[in-house]
Amino acid sequence: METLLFNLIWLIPLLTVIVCIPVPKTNTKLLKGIHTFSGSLVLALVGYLTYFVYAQGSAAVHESAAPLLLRFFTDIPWLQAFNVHYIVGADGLNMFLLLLTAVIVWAGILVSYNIKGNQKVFFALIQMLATSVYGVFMSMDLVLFFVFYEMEALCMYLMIAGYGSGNKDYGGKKLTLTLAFGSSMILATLFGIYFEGGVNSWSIMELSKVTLPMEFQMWAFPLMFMGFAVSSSLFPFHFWSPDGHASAPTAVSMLAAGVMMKMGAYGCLRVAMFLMPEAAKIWLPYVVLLLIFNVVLGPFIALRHKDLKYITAYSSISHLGLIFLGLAALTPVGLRGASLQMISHGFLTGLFFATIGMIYERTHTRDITQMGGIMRKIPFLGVGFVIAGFAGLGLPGFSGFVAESNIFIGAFQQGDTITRIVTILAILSITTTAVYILQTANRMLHGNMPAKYESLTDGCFREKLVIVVLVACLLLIGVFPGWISDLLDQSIAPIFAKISQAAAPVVGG
Amino acid sequence: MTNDVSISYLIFLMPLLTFVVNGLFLGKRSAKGAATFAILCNGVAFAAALFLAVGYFTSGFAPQKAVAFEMPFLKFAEGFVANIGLLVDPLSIMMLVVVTFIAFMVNIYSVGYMRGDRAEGRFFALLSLFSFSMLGLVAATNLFQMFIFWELVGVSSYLLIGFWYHKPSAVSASKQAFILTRFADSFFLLGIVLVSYVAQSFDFFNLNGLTLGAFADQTINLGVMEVSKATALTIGAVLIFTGGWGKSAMFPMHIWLPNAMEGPTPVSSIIHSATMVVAGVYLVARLFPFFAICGNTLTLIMWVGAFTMVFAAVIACTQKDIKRILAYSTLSQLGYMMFALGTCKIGDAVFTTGWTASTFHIFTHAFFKCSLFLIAGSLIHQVHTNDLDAMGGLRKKMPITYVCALISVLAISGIPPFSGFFSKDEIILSAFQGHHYAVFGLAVLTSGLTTFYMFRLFFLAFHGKPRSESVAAGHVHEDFAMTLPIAILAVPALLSGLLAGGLFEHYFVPGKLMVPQLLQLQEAHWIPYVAVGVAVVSLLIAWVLYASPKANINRALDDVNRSSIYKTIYHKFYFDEMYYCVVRQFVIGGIAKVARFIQDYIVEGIVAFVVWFFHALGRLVRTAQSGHLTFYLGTLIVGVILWRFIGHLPF
Amino acid sequence: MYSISNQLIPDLILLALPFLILIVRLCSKRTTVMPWRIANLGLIATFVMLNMIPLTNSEGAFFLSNWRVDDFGVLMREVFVLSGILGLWLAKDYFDHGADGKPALMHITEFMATLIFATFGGFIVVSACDMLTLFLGLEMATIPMYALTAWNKRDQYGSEAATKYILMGSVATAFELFGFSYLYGFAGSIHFSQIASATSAGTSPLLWIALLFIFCGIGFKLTLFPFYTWAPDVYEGAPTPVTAVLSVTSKATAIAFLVVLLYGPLAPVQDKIVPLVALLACTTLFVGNLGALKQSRLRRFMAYSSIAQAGYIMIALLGPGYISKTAIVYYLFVYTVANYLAFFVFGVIGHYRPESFNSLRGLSKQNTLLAVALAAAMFSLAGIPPLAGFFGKFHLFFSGATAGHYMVVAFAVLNNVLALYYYLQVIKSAWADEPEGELSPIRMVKRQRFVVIALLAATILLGVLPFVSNNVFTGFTF
Amino acid sequence: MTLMNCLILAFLLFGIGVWGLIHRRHLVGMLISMELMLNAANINFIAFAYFTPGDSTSGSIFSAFVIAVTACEMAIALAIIVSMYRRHKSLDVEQLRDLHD
Repeated sequence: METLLFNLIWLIPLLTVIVCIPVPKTNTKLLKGIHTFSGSLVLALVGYLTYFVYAQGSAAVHESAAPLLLRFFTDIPWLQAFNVHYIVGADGLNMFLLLLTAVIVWAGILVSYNIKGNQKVFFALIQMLATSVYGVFMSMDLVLFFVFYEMEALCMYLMIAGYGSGNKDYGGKKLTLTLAFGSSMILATLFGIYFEGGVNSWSIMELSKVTLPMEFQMWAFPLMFMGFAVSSSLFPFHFWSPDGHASAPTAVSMLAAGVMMKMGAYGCLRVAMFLMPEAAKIWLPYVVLLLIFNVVLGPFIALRHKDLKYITAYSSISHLGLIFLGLAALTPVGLRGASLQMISHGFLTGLFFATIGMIYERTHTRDITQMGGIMRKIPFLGVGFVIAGFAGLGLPGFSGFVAESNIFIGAFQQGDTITRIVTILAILSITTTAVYILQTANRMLHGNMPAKYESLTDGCFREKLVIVVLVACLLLIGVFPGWISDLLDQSIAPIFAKISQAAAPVVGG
Repeated sequence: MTNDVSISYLIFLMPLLTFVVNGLFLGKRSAKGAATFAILCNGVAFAAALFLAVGYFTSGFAPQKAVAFEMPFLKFAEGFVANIGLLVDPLSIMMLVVVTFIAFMVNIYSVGYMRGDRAEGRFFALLSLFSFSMLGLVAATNLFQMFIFWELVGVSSYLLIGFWYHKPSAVSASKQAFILTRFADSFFLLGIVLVSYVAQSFDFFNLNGLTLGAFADQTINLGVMEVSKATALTIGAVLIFTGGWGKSAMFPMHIWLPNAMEGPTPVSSIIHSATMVVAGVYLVARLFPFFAICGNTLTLIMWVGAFTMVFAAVIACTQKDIKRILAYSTLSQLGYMMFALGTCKIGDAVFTTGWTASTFHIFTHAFFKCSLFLIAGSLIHQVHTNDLDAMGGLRKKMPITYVCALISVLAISGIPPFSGFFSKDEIILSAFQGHHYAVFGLAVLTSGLTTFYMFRLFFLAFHGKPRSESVAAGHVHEDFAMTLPIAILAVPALLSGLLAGGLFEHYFVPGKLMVPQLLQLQEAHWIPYVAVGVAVVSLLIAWVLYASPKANINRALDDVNRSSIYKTIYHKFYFDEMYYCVVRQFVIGGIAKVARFIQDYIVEGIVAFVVWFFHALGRLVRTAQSGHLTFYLGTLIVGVILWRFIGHLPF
Repeated sequence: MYSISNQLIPDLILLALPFLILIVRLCSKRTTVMPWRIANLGLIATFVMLNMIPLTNSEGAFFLSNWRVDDFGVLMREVFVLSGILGLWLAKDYFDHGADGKPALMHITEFMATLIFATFGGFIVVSACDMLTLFLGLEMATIPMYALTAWNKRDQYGSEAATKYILMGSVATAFELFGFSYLYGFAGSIHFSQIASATSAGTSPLLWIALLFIFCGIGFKLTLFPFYTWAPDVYEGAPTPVTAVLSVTSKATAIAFLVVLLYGPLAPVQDKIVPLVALLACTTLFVGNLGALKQSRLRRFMAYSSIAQAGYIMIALLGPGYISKTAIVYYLFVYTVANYLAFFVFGVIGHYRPESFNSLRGLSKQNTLLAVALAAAMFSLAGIPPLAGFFGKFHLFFSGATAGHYMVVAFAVLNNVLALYYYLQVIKSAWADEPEGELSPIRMVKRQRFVVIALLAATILLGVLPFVSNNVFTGFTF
Repeated sequence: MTLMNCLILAFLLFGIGVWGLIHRRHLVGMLISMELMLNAANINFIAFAYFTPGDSTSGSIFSAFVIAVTACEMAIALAIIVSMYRRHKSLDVEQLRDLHD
């Protein structure tokens, strides 16, 4: 029963699109109703399944999915010409990422009520994007995974090009093409994994049981890791994200930064590091070197920007850098921190972009120097933004702190010199994060208010609901991290086991 | 612990409840309801804390340490867990009582002070958030919990300093306070990570029970160098102290505290004088045995404290803003507490006089400094300015306030039998016993300076003729809600030293020390006389300059026709400007600019180049497509020849 | 087998069809309607009959020893017929009214007959068992195309394009024939089976020279680098439906020609040809992608796009026969669908405006269906999942990677980014750009709407529905 | 007369055809050059059929077919060229430059 429901997660959005086809595009009320209902339905579904995973514990684990501890395991042959199967399942990590996605999609639908243009197509595209992200976090077959992974490029460009603002074609193209560049690197290595693995299967579980040849790993791992890292905006492939976010409509920014960017990091962990642990041990210290830009310089760049979305984009870049720091630590605590950061940053950046979108709808500018003192007029949205800011700078009580402390402690356990230095720098750069976040909040919300904003109105119920739910998620993880980290530990254990069993690598293989 | 700990939950829950209820529901609807609810809850919390304290000290269990309750927050490995709990020992109990009491008083006071403010409900909510965070901090059983609440007090401080967010000065002050303490906290966090990595524990019990010997032969890679784990612990200790350095606003990270006076006065009184800023001192006191084993960390702490003490006192002598004077005085007193902890080490041995003295001073200082701030708030509320220029002659208008102010001023000056005398005397004694004669001298000197600037403030505010029209016109009166807590606070300001001294001498010891303890200490019965003598002389000088019939008030308040030294001091040694310069030029104009340059020109440049490159190739292809049929036919021939030679066909 | 098996029925229908419609044209009074209906009926009947032939997974059935009907042949026939039907439907509008600023086409019956002849040329190629049949098939497929290109006699671009096409095409034929003659000299026979035994017995420079010339000749038809130069000009100059047919049927014929040769008589030396194939594939797709980067006219753009697609198809030839053939057939289906979808959208637009990028502006606001269809077609051509194009490319790359050519596959995959760039340019025009001034209205007739929706559905579903690919390809091992 | 002589002849013929194709600017001239190339192939076929043992008839048949197909091709080519001449009033290939990038 639960397995069936689980498979519905990605089907419901698609069905929604089909249901909406006969609805005339002028009847926006009905369209919004259907999509909101569908979003809420999936949210409820994922919420229930997450509870199910939590409540059932390891009882629900499907044995044939070993070594991963998957629930709701489904395996149906799909494209038999190349042994592609429809394999889905979820362990704790997947489940939380799905929950994150469900929340962000739901919020994304709610914040897009006033989008200009053809709403029918826009909501359909959101649902398709949702399908793609759900699919990525569910699928355990590499081809299925890739299909869902690459699907997002299509929806993303159409939404940015059709509904964005500013230099939307440039931003959209930059985003789509850079992501496509990343996924082509992945696709190129996927074939290699299949044929070098020699088990005639694309299943992650099956492939993880073999050790891929070292010569192959040595070139395939960096290619694949960087391919995934592109969508998580690891330096030097981060350049798409500021321009992309800036020109995207609110919901797309939320989905892009909130969930899509996690797909890359998730892929790095689940595919690249899990299947090629030997090469991971050799290459990851060099990846850490790249993080100096993400984690240390990223906040400084945010400091020099005046556009809210640019600031948030660079903030995302630095936060995602921390995910990679956690991954590169190759310790259980670090991996857990990275997973936590994926989830936490999803909610936090969703909140960020949601409030920015709402504020932009009112002020029609994202330039913080043009604003000031609007906290007085829009206290609810302002508080939402400030909370997002605090969560972003790692304030205890919010999820960001839990994740960051895990990452720092985990990364410090890695004795490698480069990792140590970068960890120390990363810890020290929490100050810079505070600087730009406070500067932004102060410029925008505090101080003197220009007269033109006298008529601003605070958020309506729909907007307040979005903010409240996102804040609640941030708080829930931040205050009670115990239960979520237990589930994550359980999910990470097989991955870490594979990594720690990897033979001591010999450079040059 | 025989005491029933269930009541101790109340101490934390009450402020949290206030925050949630006021922040979400009550605050916007009814300011009065919010205030009443806040006072009620804080009163309950205080009662619970008092109950806990009485139970603890009468149970015969004191001064042992115990963990009242503890729950796991995050598990990092087996036995390496970050807990949230309540540590019970004399120090934390004392802090709990002080914090809840001051919070209770300040909440009452705020009813008067914030009356009519647009966002009264929000104020009470945030105030309770602060109380909650501060209580969590002092109750911490481990470094991780301490850091959590350390950050939370930081953010509540930020929110309260910037409470009037439409005032640009308040906004920038709040930002400065947060960022500067955050800067220090980043080192604190690094220290926690480093120390917990080496010691595999966050717990205060474990950290305080460490000995360096066990770590001497292992090494750890710190990136730039390979050091032994023992050295790493020392580095970690200094890093952890850096957190306290910033939070307690020690030189040179002191500038945020005077600027933080932009916030509402009740906030200054609870956060920036009585409780939060002593968190740094509390941290060092809490980890004293750990600091004691870590090389010369304590000496560093002593010098940082001593310098701040003198430095702030000197500046305080010239200021005209009463809240700033009190802020510098707070800095100076924090310096006392800090250096007292640092004096406790002679060679490799330690003694505990300074530790007791320091915690004692936290206790007494909380009352009289809080009282002084509340009084200052009262004055500001009546006179509508912080400036001494517009005060004077308030003695007659505000008699109760005047008396309470006198008590507090005498207390801070260290005149017996007021509370400050006892604790300060001990601190000076500790410096003497630790053979730190230079610091001892500075401490005595500063004691004189303290008396001088406090009485300068006192005389200029209350004595003489009214210098503003509103005072002269008699619009000034005492508000009951504001005067009540002042009056209540005057009692412990007067008596706490006398009454609690025994308690401190009996129970307050830093716990089990892992270094040899010095028990034979030289006695110096003459020290109180010297200190009091210096204080009295300073008092007289202040009287002559500011209150005697011959005093030239205009000259005293003149800050223009002054020597350059006076001006330098008056402008706080230009530290604000230096900070501004560093941040503007170096951070924003330097590093950030370079980072943005890398992004905008190098990264984007490469991207643009790649795009240009492919477009150029595309242009090449399109140029070949010229429309010449002859050329097209030529490509057939070229193709044959081309693939003949590079087609890898085997002939 | 000297009996006419029922597998020949589709071939016979198609062969008879052009003659039939021409006769009807001469006899019937309703000079255009009847032939049109008969042609449609005939093509659909052929398609249905083809679908009824069971895939046997064997050598195939022989007729008179040099007419072979095997699985690959059947499926390729389906591609040809599909392309023919769609081409006819697309062309119909161009006979009803002028488009793209050109006058309307005339003589639809002859047009249809010519088109069906070209389609039959494809049939011959996939049925060939000797070089002569192969050659005749290729010529049969090409010569009608020359005529079709010049169909619009009143358009000077058309005649220029046709001149270029026929001159270069004939030269290519000469190259190819020259190669055939050497191959004949090498093997001493024109029969594939005997050539195969000759190549497996040993090689000589004669064989390689023959191969070089054959590859150059067919490289022209398949628009491989550097023989592609005619394509942009001809595609642009030809009437739009002819461009569509050119980019599908003629390309499919050429690739079928290569498949028949490479996995038939030349199979023993395939591993020695692989480097050349890889080079041809990589250079072609790269150059095609580069050329398409900045275009403003849609047909020229589609020309470069189809050049690049040819390069991608070549990747499949690196792999072993059964995977390669599957991949090529499947990709051609997918490519046909997506390509025609794009051309149908252009056709609708071209009725009222010039066929250029600028005419697409504001399409997403004006007609959602067309905008979505265009986006789907472009993304499918670019190979973005879940559209069919991705699965097609996946087949191709899988075939290449089976033989271990990871680097070639990686190069092709990375080139997808370039491809995506220019396909996005089209989508950008339709979705992001604001129209200049008043938009002329867009109207679709019922047929166009039906075709667009059907092709759109096919583009989306062809890849993901497992029964499509599984039914077609289960046990399709040749 | 040996096989080699025939092959060299055919190759030369082919070369001349190519040279003519590149060199001539007149369309009819180019068609004639092309015809030379096709006939070079024919010579090859005939020569191989004559000199090599085995299937000697198929070469001859092939060349017969080639001649027939070429005739068709030429017919269409000439038709197209005529049609083009009506539009352009010229048979100079240099004039054929309306279609280009």
